[in-house]
Amino acid sequence: MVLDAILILGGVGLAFGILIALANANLTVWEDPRIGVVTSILPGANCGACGLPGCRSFAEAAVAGTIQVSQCSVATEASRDQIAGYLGVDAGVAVKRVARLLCAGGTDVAIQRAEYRGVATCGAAAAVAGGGKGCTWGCLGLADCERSCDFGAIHMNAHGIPVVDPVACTACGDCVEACPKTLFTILPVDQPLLVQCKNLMVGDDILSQCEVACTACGKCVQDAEPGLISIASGVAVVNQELAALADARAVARCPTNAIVWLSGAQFTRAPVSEAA
Amino acid sequence: MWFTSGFAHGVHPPESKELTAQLPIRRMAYPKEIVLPLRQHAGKPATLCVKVGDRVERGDKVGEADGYISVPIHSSAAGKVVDVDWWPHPDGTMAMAVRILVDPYAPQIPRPRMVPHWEGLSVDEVVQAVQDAGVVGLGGAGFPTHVKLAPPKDFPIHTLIINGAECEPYLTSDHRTMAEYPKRVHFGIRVMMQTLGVSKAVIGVERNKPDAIEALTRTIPTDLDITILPLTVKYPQGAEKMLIHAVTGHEVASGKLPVSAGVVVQNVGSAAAIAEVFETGLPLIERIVTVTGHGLTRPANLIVPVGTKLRDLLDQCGGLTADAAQVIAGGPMMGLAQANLDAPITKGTTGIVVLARQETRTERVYPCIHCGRCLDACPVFLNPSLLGDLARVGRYDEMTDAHLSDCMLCGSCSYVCPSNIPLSQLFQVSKAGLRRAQASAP
Amino acid sequence: MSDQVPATFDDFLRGVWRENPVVVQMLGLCPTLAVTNSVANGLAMAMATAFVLLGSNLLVSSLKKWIPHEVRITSYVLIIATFVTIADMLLEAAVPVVHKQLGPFVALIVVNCIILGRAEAFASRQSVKRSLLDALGTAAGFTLVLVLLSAVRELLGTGALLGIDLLGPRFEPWVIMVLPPGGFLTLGVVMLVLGWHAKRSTGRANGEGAA
Amino acid sequence: MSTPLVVTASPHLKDRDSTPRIMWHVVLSLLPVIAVAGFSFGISALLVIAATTIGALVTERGFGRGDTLGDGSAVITGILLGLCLPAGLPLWMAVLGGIFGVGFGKLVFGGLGQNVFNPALIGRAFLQAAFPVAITTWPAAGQSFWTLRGDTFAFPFTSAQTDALTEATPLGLHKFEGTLTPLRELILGTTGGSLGETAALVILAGGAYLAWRGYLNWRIPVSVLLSTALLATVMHTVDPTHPDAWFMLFSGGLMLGAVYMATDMVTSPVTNTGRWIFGAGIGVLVVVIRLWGGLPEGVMYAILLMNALVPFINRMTQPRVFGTRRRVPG
Amino acid sequence: MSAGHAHGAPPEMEPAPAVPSWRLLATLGFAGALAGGLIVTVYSATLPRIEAHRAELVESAVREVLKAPARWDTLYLEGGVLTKTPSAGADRRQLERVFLGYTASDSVIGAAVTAGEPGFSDVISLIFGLEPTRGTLLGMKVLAHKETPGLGDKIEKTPFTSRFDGPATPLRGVKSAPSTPNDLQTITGATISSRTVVNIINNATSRWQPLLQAYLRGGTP
Amino acid sequence: MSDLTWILLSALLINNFTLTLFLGLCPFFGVTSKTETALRLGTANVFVMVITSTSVWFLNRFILANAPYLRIISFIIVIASLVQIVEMAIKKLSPTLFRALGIYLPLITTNCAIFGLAIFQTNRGYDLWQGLAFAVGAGLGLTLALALMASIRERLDLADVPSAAQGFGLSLIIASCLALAFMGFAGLGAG
Ligand SMILES: Cc1cc2nc3c(=O)[nH]c(=O)nc-3n(C[C@H](O)[C@H](O)[C@H](O)COP(=O)(O)O)c2cc1C
Ligand SMILES: Cc1cc2nc3c(=O)[nH]c(=O)nc-3n(C[C@H](O)[C@H](O)[C@H](O)COP(=O)(O)O)c2cc1C
Ligand SMILES: Cc1cc2nc3c(=O)[nH]c(=O)nc-3n(C[C@H](O)[C@H](O)[C@H](O)COP(=O)(O)O)c2cc1C
Ligand SMILES: Cc1cc2nc3c(=O)[nH]c(=O)nc-3n(C[C@H](O)[C@H](O)[C@H](O)CO)c2cc1C
Ligand code: SF4
Ligand code: SF4
Ligand code: SF4
Ligand code: SF4
Ligand code: FES
Repeated sequence: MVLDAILILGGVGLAFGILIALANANLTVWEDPRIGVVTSILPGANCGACGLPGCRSFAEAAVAGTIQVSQCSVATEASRDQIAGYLGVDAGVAVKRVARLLCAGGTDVAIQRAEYRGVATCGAAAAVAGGGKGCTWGCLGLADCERSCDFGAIHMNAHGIPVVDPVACTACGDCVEACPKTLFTILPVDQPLLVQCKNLMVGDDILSQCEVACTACGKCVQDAEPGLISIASGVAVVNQELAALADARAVARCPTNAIVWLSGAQFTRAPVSEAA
Repeated sequence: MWFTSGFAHGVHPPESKELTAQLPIRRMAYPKEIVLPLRQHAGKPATLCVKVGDRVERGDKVGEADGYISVPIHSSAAGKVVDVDWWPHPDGTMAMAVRILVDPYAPQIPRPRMVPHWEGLSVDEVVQAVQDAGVVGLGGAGFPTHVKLAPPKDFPIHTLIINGAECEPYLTSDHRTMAEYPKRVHFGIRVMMQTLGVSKAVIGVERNKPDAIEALTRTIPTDLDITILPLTVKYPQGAEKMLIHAVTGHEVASGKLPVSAGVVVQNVGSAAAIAEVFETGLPLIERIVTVTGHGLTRPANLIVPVGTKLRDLLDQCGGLTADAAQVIAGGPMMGLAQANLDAPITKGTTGIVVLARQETRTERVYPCIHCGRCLDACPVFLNPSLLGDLARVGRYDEMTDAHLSDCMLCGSCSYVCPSNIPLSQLFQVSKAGLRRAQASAP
Repeated sequence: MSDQVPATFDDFLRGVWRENPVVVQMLGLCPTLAVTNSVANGLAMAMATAFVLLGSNLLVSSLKKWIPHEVRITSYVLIIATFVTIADMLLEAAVPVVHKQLGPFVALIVVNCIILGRAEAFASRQSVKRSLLDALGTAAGFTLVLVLLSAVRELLGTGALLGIDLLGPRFEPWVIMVLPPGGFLTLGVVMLVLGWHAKRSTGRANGEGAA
Repeated sequence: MSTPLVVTASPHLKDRDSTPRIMWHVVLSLLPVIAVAGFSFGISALLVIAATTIGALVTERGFGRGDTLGDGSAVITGILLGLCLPAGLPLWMAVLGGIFGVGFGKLVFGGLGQNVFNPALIGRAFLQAAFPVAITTWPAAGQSFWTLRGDTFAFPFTSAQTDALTEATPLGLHKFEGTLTPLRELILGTTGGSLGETAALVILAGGAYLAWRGYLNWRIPVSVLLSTALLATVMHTVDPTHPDAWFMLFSGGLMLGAVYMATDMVTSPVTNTGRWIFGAGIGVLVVVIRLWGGLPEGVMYAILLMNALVPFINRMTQPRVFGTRRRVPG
Repeated sequence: MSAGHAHGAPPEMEPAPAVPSWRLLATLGFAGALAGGLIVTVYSATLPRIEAHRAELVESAVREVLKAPARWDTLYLEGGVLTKTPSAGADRRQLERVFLGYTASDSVIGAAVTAGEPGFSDVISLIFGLEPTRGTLLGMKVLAHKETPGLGDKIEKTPFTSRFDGPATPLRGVKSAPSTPNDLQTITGATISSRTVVNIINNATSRWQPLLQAYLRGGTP
Repeated sequence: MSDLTWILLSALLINNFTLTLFLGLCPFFGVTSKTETALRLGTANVFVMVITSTSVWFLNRFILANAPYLRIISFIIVIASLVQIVEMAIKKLSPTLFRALGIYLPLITTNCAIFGLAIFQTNRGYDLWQGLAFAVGAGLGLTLALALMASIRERLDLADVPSAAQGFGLSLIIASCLALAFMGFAGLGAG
């Protein structure tokens, strides 16, 4: 009987071995060799848990960069790292940059003209009479940015203004995309001089809408290094190329605190007096 | 008959036109100040051509057309330019506007004829004159009328369709225009037909305006082939594609302009405006506005100088009642709610509707129960239920596949949705989101 | 990650809970649901699987140096199939009734992704000792789920556990629990509870109350 | 004007119908059906309906998102579930059915509007699979109002102890004994069966009212009933031992199912073409299960199976967009 | 892979030096032989017990449905005839068979017949004892079924099984107590399953009874 | 009902491989996020099942008749090798077909529905035609289950599912509901 078994197994094995070898010789098609390598590191469970039909497809997707290696729940962490390392998908991080908000008009300082009803997103409100906010350039406070941030770096504060946690923020730019008022800008975290306003009206008219608006009075322009700050169509703008020249003097005489000298996160209060 | 004069789907909101349907058009008194946004039409905004301190007469240009798809802006009153700055626009944003302090003692007599006589002008000269007169579509979108009078040569036009449907509830300005100035409408049609070189014109009027139909029929010029077509009373009968379907029985292909179907659609107000421009020699500086609603003390149909602030206009109509809740520029189905009554009337403002609190939408939104009412309401046969679900999770690509681009934001779906889902608002936002996504894509 | 890494208790624990083959990795669902209509079946299945798992992990990790890369999967499959055949015969010889109840599912251990998965992901790279611990842990995790599910299903579905009547003669059994929908349902409820628990703990971690 | 202006997106008007209004109208139209059930099966019937409704409401309140009782949908689920159970069912089972239907048939999917399967029927399918005997023990109609039929007050988790007067349903009689109940009895509802089986005319009237108000889509019941009648007639002609269309239409839960359950808009297609297909599918499955299946009645399974196909049907029957020749891909 | 490679390229990343194919074949051959050897060893070890179990199963079933016969013959169906000794070339396992039981005094008790048909959930297979001349039943035992626990599985329990001692074929499934010798009371709540049992027996009887009678007469039917 | 029809219908509806026999659950839960994919996987499955059924029948008939103890090991070798050869052949002959179906083949090899088919077919002693009917029924049944699951999951992608239920938990509940609904087919063609 042992002979039987060995004969049958050997026979069946040999027959199909030869068939496969033949098929291999005659039917193979060239493909990216990295796919084979990645497949070999993958667990080979072909379980489909990644949502793709089998490890090979996963490898193809990983090589093509259409799936994250971490999507394979079966592979050990080490082999995931190994694949990532092999494919070089884990690039290093450059200078730390964070998202900064160009508006400080929370509900405490900026008025709401009308009651907005409808889809509770900034994008929707922006299309309906500017969401009823007095200043139509300002933050609507309906948190599209907070929802768009995959890293949980944005939280709305008590006055309906999004506060970015500079540690958690990865400068991915999702909030820049998400904000219908394009109030976010990505800046180096160590660049402390910021005009927190985008309204284009010149003069004190805007102050009836928002107490911390930039009135384009030009005091900061005079107090800063020449060329660092300019008034462009109704609002003070910091020239980022000269950011190295910035110092806290520029914010001292701003009548509305529209320009600020940051340390860490925005809207943490008191930085102005400290800097002065 | 019914087969050719209507369209499938659509909704029946309460008409509420009885408030103003029988009130003759009156001229309103000049306000103290007018505000003229440089952006009052589709296309490029006009460029400023006055400065603070200038004195302007009625009909003087304050802004020049910037290119072909643009029109000039003219002052609707004599007075002094006091400011040029950002000012609230009825579309909810801020826009550059010229503020003119109206001269209280000026006779408001215009300069002598600023638009040439029509007789003897070549087609090109007519088109140029219409542009110089600042005429834009008065049906709401404010598309420069002269562009539509000069369609590309490769699109032969066979019919001019005049949109007298006025399917929006409450509004009666087109109705009153047709009933009171039928001859002017016919004159406008004559100009347009001649310019377009078409031999056939159809005026589509909803059946709920028998006096307008009667007046137009009574005054029909014998030398022109003009048909007056009564239409089913249904919203949005006045939408271009629905109207074309009602008149010609054809569907304008998805993504195509009406010219592709050989027709041009103009609003009756636009026809009357062209007539008026050539009759009086004055550019477009005033328009007929229905000021109405259950939140308003004295509804009226008024001739209003363009640039009149809403506040002044409403004051002339006795002001708001205690339960007024919403002020809408345009009709209640597609108009824009106003947050700031300092915004001015523009050339495209067909009416001001003040809704009382009990008429406004409730806030509670329920989940979509897939009742399919929106599918039965959508005049372009979309699946708003699916689109709404996709919009909620931001799957714009799939919305494109589901023909979001064909949605004309008519709001029929939102109107019927029992779950109170703001569908058309979601679509408006999605369209914007999609545009942004496409812009940022390589 | 090789022989230098000493075997630790964590090799065992990982499979029991953190990387539980069923509720975390979602592998080997078919046997899990098919045989858990009674504790006896669940246990027998778990034992058979454990046997194959241990055997194949042992063999794979001790032979890993000799197996060329190109034919490793084929070899693993051969090894696994052998152990499955053995388990099948042993079960039939020892407890024919249970063997009959389990039907084809003993043979189906061959294609249970857990086993090939462990062989490939762990045993083919680690020391024999660690592989055994890993196999034990994975088997324990699998057994834990099978016993839990089958206990719930048998108790509610028949009022008994391991055939011993626990809930008394007046108890009305929930027949659904021993039927197919009951299998999906029970595991579904387990996953809902786990999901709810996970949500609650992350909620707490974020300093928010459970909503 | 004292309060600030309201700004909303257009359209600023909204027709009067709202989801709660639709739901409560359905509840209203069910009241006569409940009354007939009470008339036929007495106090037990009302207790069962109350129990399922309480089960449904408690679950909706306990696990739903916020205050959702007001929308009325859970009440409908409770009542309809009660209406497809036998009168003598122990109340604890009825409560369990309500809990299961709303919990696993609705809330896990996200609550109102999101569920794929009809919650009331999921509740019933659960009960039928869990307690197949209890749920097919049909008390006879027409005893005095106060008679308890069966073991209504059985202690939770215990089985029925009392031997009530039972009666096979017309479908059971046909399937297992080969006898046909006369149409008159079927229509008058003097037969055994679930609470809602015995009120065909009242159900039709309620459906007609809702269809007239636009709260249910008439295409679905028409399509279900037509396809059932058609197929039954064909089968009856081929083999006269199969019952005729009238028997098929008026026996079992077909009326309740066609009028109130297949029409649940959440779990039926959104397109009109889809609704015709959906209804026809139900009709065919009902006849197939009744004639060849192991169970005498198939309405519940037919509806649940077609529920599962709804996403598919919706995809295949997207409307043709104005100005195009092709359908929107779902 | 060693720790040194944890983040770099693992060894087999460079086009691996081809393993000679004889090694592949050798490995597989060795694995196969090992597998075959192991399996056969265990097979030989367990075979007696397994065979014993199976035999016992058949034996006890036949014993039960034939009311403890003293001995029985296995009859094979070959070429439409029942025979005790199939032709030499035939594979016995491929042939259908019945068991004919005798008393101690060598008179025929009846035949044990196996049969199966789809029930409520899946095929129900059973064995029953048939007295071939009169066509009465001796007993019935369910061999395999997938019917619902608590409902359909009553077909394998008393009192249902005990009802098959004595009734005459063809059976008639009835819901109430039997009134004729052909009546067999079905199980309330499992009508389908119990009817299937009745049908299986009726169909099998009409097929096997003539064959058995022919065999007993010693000729062809 | 004729034998072959019943075998086919039984494997398709009454004893649906996935919903009542719990076979092929990995793809049922893993590869059902898109209806399109699910349908293709199902089609590939029908194909592999037919191949499996035929080859297993030959194997049983001619090679394993005297060595039943080698069934498991031979089945797995034969199925795995055949699928691999078919995969290569498709890849070579029709890259489009490979894109559509071929990539699912490796996943199918280790799917217990295929192996279960082989074992069931052997245990029940099906002949060649019965085996084919069984394979087609089982394959279509799997396709049906996959397609239903996928279309439902696609719809629920747009639903506001409670976070605790998202993912696997919800899929299991859907499977439970589907299995409940499929109980309606129980007893079809019996009694
Ligand atoms: C030749 C010609 C070109 C046109 N081009 C445009 C165009 O590019 N964009 C546009 O919105 N409307 C264009 N229109 C105008 C449209 O037909 C339509 O009247 C306008 O969009 C306003 O329609 P509404 O009020 O229904 O939105 C054009 C019209 C003509 C006759
Ligand atoms: C939903 C909808 C409803 C409309 N209803 C009317 C209407 O009632 N009357 C009208 O003149 N234009 C209406 N319009 C605008 C027309 O589509 C079209 O732009 C206009 O008739 C063109 O004429 P104009 O350029 O002279 O304004 C509507 C547009 C939409 C999208
Ligand atoms: C979950 C469930 C399981 C069932 N299982 C069986 C079964 O195993 N056998 C059977 O004959 N009927 C079964 N049935 C069918 C019903 O009980 C059927 O109505 C019954 O066979 C009718 O018998 P009766 O007329 O004696 O009540 C089942 C029904 C359900 C809902
Ligand atoms: C016409 C109509 C029929 C309904 N039928 C049912 C039903 O059969 N079962 C049910 O649970 N809910 C029913 N509902 C209520 C509601 O739609 C249901 O609870 C939803 O499925 C919950 O998401 C119905 C509602 C309406 C308007
Ligand atoms: S910053 Fe922009 S996106 Fe964020 S809340 Fe304000 S308006 Fe919305
Ligand atoms: S004025 Fe400036 S700070 Fe204030 S709300 Fe507007 S943009 Fe923001
Ligand atoms: S708003 Fe768009 S989707 Fe809604 S009904 Fe109008 S056209 Fe259709
Ligand atoms: S009308 Fe509203 S509730 Fe009905 S299907 Fe459309 S979106 Fe959903
Ligand atoms: S365990 Fe059955 S398919 Fe994976």
